[in-house]
Amino acid sequence: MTGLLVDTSGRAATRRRGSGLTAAIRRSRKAQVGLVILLVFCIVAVVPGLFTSVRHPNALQFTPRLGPSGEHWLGTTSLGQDIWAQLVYGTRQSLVIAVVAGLFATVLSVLVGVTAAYLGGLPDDVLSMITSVFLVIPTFPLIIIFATYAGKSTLIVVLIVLVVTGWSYGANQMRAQMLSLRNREFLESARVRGERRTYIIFAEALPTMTSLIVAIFLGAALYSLLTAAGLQFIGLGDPDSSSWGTMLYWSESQSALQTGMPLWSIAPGLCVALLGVSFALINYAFDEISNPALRPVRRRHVKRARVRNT
Amino acid sequence: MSSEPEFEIRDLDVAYTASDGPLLEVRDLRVEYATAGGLVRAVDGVDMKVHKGEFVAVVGESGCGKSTLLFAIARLLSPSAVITGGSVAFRGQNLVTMTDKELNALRWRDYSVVMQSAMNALNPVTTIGAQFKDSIEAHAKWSVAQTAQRCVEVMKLVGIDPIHLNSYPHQLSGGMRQRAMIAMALLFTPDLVIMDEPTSGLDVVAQRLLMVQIKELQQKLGFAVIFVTHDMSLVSHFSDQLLVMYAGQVVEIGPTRAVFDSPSHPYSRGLLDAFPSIRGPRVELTGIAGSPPDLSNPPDGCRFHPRCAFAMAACFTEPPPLYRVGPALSRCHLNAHEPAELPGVPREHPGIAETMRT
Amino acid sequence: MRYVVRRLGFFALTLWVALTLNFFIPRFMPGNPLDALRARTHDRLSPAALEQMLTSYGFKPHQNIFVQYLEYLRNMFTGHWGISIGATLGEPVSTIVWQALPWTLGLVGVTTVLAFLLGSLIGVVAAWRRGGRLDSVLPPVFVVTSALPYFWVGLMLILVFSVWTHGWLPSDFNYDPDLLPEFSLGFIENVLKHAVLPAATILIASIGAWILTMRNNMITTLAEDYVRMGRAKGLSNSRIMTDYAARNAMLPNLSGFAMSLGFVITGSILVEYVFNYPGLGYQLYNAVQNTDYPLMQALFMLFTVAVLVALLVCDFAIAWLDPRVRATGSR
Amino acid sequence: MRRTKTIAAAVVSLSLLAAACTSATKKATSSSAANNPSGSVSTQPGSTAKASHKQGGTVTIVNVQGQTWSCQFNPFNPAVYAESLGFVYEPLVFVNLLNNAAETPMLASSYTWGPDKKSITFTIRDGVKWSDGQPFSADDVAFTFNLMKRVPATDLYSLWTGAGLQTVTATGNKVLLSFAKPAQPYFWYFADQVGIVPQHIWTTAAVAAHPDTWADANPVGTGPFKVSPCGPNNIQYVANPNYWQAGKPYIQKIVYPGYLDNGPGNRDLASGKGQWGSQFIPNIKQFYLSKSPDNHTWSPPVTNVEIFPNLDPSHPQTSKLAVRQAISMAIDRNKVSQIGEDGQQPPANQTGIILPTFNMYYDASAVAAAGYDKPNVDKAKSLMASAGYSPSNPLKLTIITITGYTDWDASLAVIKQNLASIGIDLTVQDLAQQTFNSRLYTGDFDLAYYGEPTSGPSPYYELRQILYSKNTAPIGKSASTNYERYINPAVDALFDQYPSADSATQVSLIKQIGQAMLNDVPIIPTTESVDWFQYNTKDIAGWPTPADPYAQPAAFNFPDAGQVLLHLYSKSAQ
Repeated sequence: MTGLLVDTSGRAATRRRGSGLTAAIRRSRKAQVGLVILLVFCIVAVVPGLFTSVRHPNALQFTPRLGPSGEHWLGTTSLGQDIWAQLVYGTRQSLVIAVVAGLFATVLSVLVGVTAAYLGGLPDDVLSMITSVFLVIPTFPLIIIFATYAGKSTLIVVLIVLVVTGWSYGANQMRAQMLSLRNREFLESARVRGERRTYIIFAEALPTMTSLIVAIFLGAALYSLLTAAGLQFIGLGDPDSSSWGTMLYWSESQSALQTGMPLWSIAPGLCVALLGVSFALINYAFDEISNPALRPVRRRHVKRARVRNT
Repeated sequence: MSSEPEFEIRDLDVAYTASDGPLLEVRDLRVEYATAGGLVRAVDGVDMKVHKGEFVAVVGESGCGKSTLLFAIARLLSPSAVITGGSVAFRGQNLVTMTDKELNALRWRDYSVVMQSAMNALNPVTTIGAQFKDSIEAHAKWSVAQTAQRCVEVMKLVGIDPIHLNSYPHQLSGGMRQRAMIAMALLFTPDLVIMDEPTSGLDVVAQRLLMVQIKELQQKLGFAVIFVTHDMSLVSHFSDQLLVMYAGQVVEIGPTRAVFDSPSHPYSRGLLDAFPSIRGPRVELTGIAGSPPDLSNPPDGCRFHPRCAFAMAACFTEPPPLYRVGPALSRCHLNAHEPAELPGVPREHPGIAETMRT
Repeated sequence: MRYVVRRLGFFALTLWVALTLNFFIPRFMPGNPLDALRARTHDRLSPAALEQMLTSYGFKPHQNIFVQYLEYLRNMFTGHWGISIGATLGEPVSTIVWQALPWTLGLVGVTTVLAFLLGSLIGVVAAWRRGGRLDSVLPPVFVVTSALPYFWVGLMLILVFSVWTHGWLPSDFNYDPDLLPEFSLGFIENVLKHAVLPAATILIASIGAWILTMRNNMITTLAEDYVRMGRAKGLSNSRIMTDYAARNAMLPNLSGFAMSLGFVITGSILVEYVFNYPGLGYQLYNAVQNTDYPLMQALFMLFTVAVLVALLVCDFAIAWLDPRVRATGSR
Repeated sequence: MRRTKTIAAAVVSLSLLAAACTSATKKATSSSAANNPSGSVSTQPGSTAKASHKQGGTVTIVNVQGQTWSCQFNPFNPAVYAESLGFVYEPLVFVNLLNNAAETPMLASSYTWGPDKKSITFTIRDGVKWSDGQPFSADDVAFTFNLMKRVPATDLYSLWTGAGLQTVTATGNKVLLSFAKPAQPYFWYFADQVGIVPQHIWTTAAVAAHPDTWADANPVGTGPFKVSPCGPNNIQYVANPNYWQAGKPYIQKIVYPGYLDNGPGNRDLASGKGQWGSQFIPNIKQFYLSKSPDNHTWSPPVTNVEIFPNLDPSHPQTSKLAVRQAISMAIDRNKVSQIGEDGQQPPANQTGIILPTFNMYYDASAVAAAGYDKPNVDKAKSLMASAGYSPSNPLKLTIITITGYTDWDASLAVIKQNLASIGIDLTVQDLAQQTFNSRLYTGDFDLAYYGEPTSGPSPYYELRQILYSKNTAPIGKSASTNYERYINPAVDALFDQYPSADSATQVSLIKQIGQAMLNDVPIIPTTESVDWFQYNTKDIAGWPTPADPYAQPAAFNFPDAGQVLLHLYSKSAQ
């Protein structure tokens, strides 16, 4: 889940409002590609019915082990389910997990990070200590243990696990960022103006960190997506649910790869990857936005030799 | 002056080459940035001369292209900026057409650079001494002893305890860092030291002290200085020539005193008004409303006319040339009575300009 | 000094939190080793006998949990990790650990560090050749790879290099089961062959992030005045790239590396799982599935310690590279 | 039984499960201890192996462990005894479940029941040596049984506590076991399941201190093979030169890799790298059989997989007979078998009698009369209606099962559909093994899907576990095996008569119990779990087949594996 690593070196430097972002997105091809992918998945998640005639993707209603055909674009599983349909219906849960878990994790990161940095002193020590502890404890073993014993891993359990284990990275960044902003003149002036702390934090400081917060969200979403898929893949999800991870779990347990049904595990994995990529692309674009130095440079071929010294 | 034999030899040959013509001659220099918004011409046909031992000040608001000009001259532009025309003749050799290899032969030995805010200009993870040493090693094969000795010398020169050679940048005060930078720039006592607002970030008193010191060193070692600042008052007592830049162009150039006493360009006047007294608190440019134009599409006619109190019809359409005003040159229609003839400086180089864009 | 104390305190705290969580979570969740064993023996063996057996193996459910906890903490540190009471009933935990450790270190450890160093190097070069061919191709590619799920990359590699090519490369185990461990060329070759796919998986899935972050740090650093100063001083490119740019750009990457180790372990567990690679990750997974408290505890502690040690190494590296840290101890 | 790697334990349980079934059906007609006081038996051990063969050859066993080998062989350690019993340690008598109870005398050349089957005397075989050369004697046998008394942890079948074993004494070459009550049902436990260990080793200080936890890394037994060497990835057995059956084993070497997952194991089977398979292969036709004409499979059924309805009054719906009957009638067991179990596990029947294995106990007419011979949706609907439910007003039920038992998940998907049609809205709840167990044991469920694993020489063993009221417990308490909480004195009585009854009576008793299953529907069998077995005949011959089922075929059956190994021989070596 190192996809989480987002570069923030440039972010500290920029003070940018949300509006600037949209403008910048329009300029970044990466961001556009990412957004398009994301959009497509969102549509599929909202109205899966549009993309397949199958209504009960998990029902065993077809001949098992059919190859791809006009009937079943990706063939059927060894249990007689339409793989394409499962893929379509699986989108929703995977997306929800990523977004919701990502969202909550981000909120937590922002709260902890900003508070720590802004209050400073003991609260800061305590909070950042907690943060780093959560950061370095190898979470996945914990997740396995937790998810295993939490009995049936409902969506909720998975979400909780993801949020609890996913917030620390962002909190760390928020704190660092906030610290760097703390003594910026515009905050100073706000302080001089005698604004309330909360006002300063939310009205003055946070907006300047939009790009970082977005990045943290994308990072957390990516982490949630991948981790959830991993959990479901090793059977700690709910085998009845329709999600890509669950599909992977079934295909693996039915040895799809070995029994000549590779599509069964290629397709859902590919979707996870695509969604992940869309997050990563958007995130990367944000790096470029908040840190202009990163933008691709159009090399201009100037033949120095032709500049004659007349 | 150093007791090193090398220096005497070098100084001789410098004296020799310098005897014919200026030390540095910039001709119609053009620099463009490739930005998302398109091409920005940050330096647009600048001409200037620097003679041996001369102190030339370049002033202007931030964003008027003076730093770019500086880096263009020193060939230190960042990738997105490109020299699209003109020449920079240093002791007769055109720096613009030089390869990095050829440049590295001149750099630091013959001309060095002092940047603003030494905190950023010094490598934070190595000691001052180390940074001195690598500059020496890059250009000379000295024994360890010689190297060490030279480092100590220059530190003494700028009045810092050589002990600080072992210090890291973050361990020095702002003033000391700037001095250290200058010390580093003098390692080879070059003919030309290019200074980009070296005093910025220091309080007014420290600024004065540093200026005085620079001036002393210059007189003592005889190197020429190009000194960029946005604070006109700072250089008034130190520079021989004053070059006022606006929107990537030279708007006024002439002997410092002359320009100060009777600034012939409204912009120069504005700059002067901006600094009523040297010790007084820095205030916004009361003299001139508004801010420099967006260089991606500069105004037609005189680039200053949108902010100019004296703008007249011609200013809106007719880009003014440089007019001679007494000892100075001014790019303003107000001075239209006598056109300038700065010998050997063509107004335009369409031919070159063409080739630049291919 | 204060810095060192803080760090040590932090390490101690982290370890304690980890160990505590690891002790209580399983115990406050349903199920216990006896039930697990009963299920595994499908109730045909007398529960009494089985409980007896677990007890002889050191399972004391009736003891006060707090006493158990203290004992557990002591045992963790004194290395008395007890005996497996899971699927490997009766096998000393230390044996299992020592059998698995080298494989995990050799595969996950080496590959992770390799990925980091290689990635950073590529990142440096890409940034240095800004706008060059390398730099225009790399970022998009690695944005993609950095978003791939480890286990899926593994599956795909298996599909391509093992299934479709009829076992061209082995897709599981650390070496062929019918071989006996020995210091022979054949054996080592076999081990390497088995490591290719899992290693490739970790490399592919993790290197992208390092390349990107390093490239970005590097680019930001290249815009710094001191790099321009290096050029002004007429230093050689290699000198500027290493001493001026890379060395500074490396710092944030190092801390990033330290921060992300937890995630790296996550990936590696899945990789061991996918490739049935009998390392710590695989063992931990089984331990959890079999309510094997002793094994679970030892392994989890090891993982935490591993991360902390790595963190410590990164700290040292950073302190070594960055005088500001050495001085103030805070970055 | 788990098809996925996801729980190693499940694989172990797989072996234990089948191990539980390695015992013979005694037919009244066969020469059985029951009506033949002077014990059985064909004097030629391994009776079915007619010709003798030259020695040589290697067999590779593919039987997923999900764990690396711990290289312990303590026959009392349930995690490892499947690798030592039959290979290294041998029982007194081998009883064959699959071949009309043929008994093969092993370490006991014969036995005699005492009056009321309250005691039994084994005559110990002469000329048997331990693999370390020491002579084997009746004392070793007595020692082994008395060890179980001294160290309760080793009394895995609670012979001393449950079966009422009171004394075990050796005199000369005879060993006498005396019990407090008729012990015939326990015969296969103490004669077939217990491996005899060498006194001279198990009395050494180190071992005597903790015989239950002793690793026994280099087991010394009387069996046909010795361990040499064992590593985490592989156990290698070599023929025991001192083996008491002259000229045997024919196979000289066994390679037993510790497969962590079905995938690689199945691949090795398909490629012929492994010849003896004992695990599920999905899509076996395409994946295994089609790969070579030498690949064969034969997986005989052994026990039931069933739905446990909670009969406790606290669960009004499932304790309602009509509902249970409706469920049993609605389920299309063939489809469950086909889709859920890939057709590799046959459908079960409501009597809970495993077919064809226990054919003689099965009363087809009774089943037909009760209307359970085929799915009957209409009848089921009317039953549901009588209970007040209909597809429009469905009964909501939740069934718990174990995460990762993907075949069960699939089976339940079918059952869910079946039940939907009669107005039961079934929710499948996958639980982690641990959670599932505790909820099953304590009766915290409406319906539970589970494979009751324990079998025995007759349906008596499995049915008794499920139905005998002494095996249950109040809700909240842990029930040993009667999870559905079935309490029926009449049925208890039938079970109580069984031990002392003669074979004919035993058959009728079982039939009556089967009838009770039809009447009360205490549990709802769906499929019959089998003994996974695939074998490759390219070089190795002598495999058990439907025609010659001389032992249970899967490698995880002990001591049957030993029997198979005594029959196998290498064609190339001949």
